Amino acid sequence: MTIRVQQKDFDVGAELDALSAGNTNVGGVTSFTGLVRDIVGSSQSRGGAMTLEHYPGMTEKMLVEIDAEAQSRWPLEASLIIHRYGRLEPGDRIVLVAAASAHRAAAFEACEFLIDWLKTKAPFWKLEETADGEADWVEARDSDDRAAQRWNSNG
Amino acid sequence: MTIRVQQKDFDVGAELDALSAGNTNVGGVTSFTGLVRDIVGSSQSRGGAMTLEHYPGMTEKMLVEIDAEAQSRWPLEASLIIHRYGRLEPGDRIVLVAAASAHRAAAFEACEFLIDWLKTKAPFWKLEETADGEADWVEARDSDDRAAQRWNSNG
Amino acid sequence: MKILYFAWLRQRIGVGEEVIKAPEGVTDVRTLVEWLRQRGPKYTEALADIEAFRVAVNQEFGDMDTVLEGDEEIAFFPPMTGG
Amino acid sequence: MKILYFAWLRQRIGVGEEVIKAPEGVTDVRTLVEWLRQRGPKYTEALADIEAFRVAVNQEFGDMDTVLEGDEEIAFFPPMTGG
Repeated sequence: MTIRVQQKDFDVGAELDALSAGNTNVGGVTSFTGLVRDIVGSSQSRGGAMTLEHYPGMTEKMLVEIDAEAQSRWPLEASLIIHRYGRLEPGDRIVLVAAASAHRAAAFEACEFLIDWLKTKAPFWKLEETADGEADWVEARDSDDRAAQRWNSNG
Repeated sequence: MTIRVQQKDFDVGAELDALSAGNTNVGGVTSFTGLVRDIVGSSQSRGGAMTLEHYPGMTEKMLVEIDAEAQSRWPLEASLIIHRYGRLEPGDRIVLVAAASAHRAAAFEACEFLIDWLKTKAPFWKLEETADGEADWVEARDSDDRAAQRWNSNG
Repeated sequence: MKILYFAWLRQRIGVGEEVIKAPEGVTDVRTLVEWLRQRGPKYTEALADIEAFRVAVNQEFGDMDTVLEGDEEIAFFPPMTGG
Repeated sequence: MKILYFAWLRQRIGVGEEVIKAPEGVTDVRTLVEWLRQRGPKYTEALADIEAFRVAVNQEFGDMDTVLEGDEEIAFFPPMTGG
């Protein structure tokens, strides 16, 4: 497993390559990359950037716990969570989660589990810059809670 | 959408970057990379390589149809299917499918749909080299049929 | 009529592609398969079990009842194992 | 006892971190919150609705009933919005 919380960007291709490097038990790697959206020209446009704040120490601890839970639920050969913090522009990468397994069903399920749990359990908060020069804290979404809970119990 | 059937390897990072380049409607990109497995030292070890044969013309046509079906089922900003043919060694990439959407649920579902349908509908066949110097055609798996059929109808 | 064979069907029949002129009685995939089987033991063996192979007509999946006009591209192959 | 505030709780209270010595009556998160609210209008406002924030004790999620000994690191923050 690889867990990283960092300000700088990451190289998706290199990170995914590293998951299966030298391990020919890996039959499939599923990844999810989260990006900063900006619906330009629509009523939802916020014109811009956001700043991601987190709780250093607890963040890493929770990510390790989430990863360990995934490892216990699926037969994974490797897993990866990288999450950025600080100010990010539209189109910037925020997060990368990935799971490598012998078979694809495990890789898909574990990858989706990682991002679903991360969304509701890792202490990150988004402050979005609005068109009028203000900034709003993004509100948590019920849909994210439901997505996390469908992985049952402990959820 | 991008559909490619090729002998040469591909650059996962560059391909995934291209899916969201210049499109800040994309909130998430889900990808699946399939690799040649070789369970070295186990009873399942085949010692090696495989050769992927396909039906030029029909392959591209089926991949376009599978991609169009995904586009009709989910609100995708972009999608990608790259499949290699020819001789591949353990650890080599075989296939990359990816889906980009505003929201992650659509990206995950569409990505899994692409690989599930590709497995049972795109005319590729694997010839595996065995330890004794022979070669066996890989048999289709019921689990792949079930995975494809769970996307219902047309399946 | 162009006929293609892939994977083990190609290997058993010994040819990947052939152009044939089928007799008048060949009006659908079923009668084509029956006619092909009579062309020799390799064909008989490769096409013995209709559950073991798939057919495509003009690059679309077909079945034993797919009607043939005579100028199609017809392909026989095992269940797919890509991905 | 070290107390951390994140996101809008930090902004409303005006401080991200403070070390306090809570009085004897503070034995769990609930009594800590009640005591903090009495420290001024910013605290009262930020901590008014216990449904609006989450709490972690020594970097593990807790709730209003989590027992406190006095030497913990306690963090208050809104529901998470990472990923």
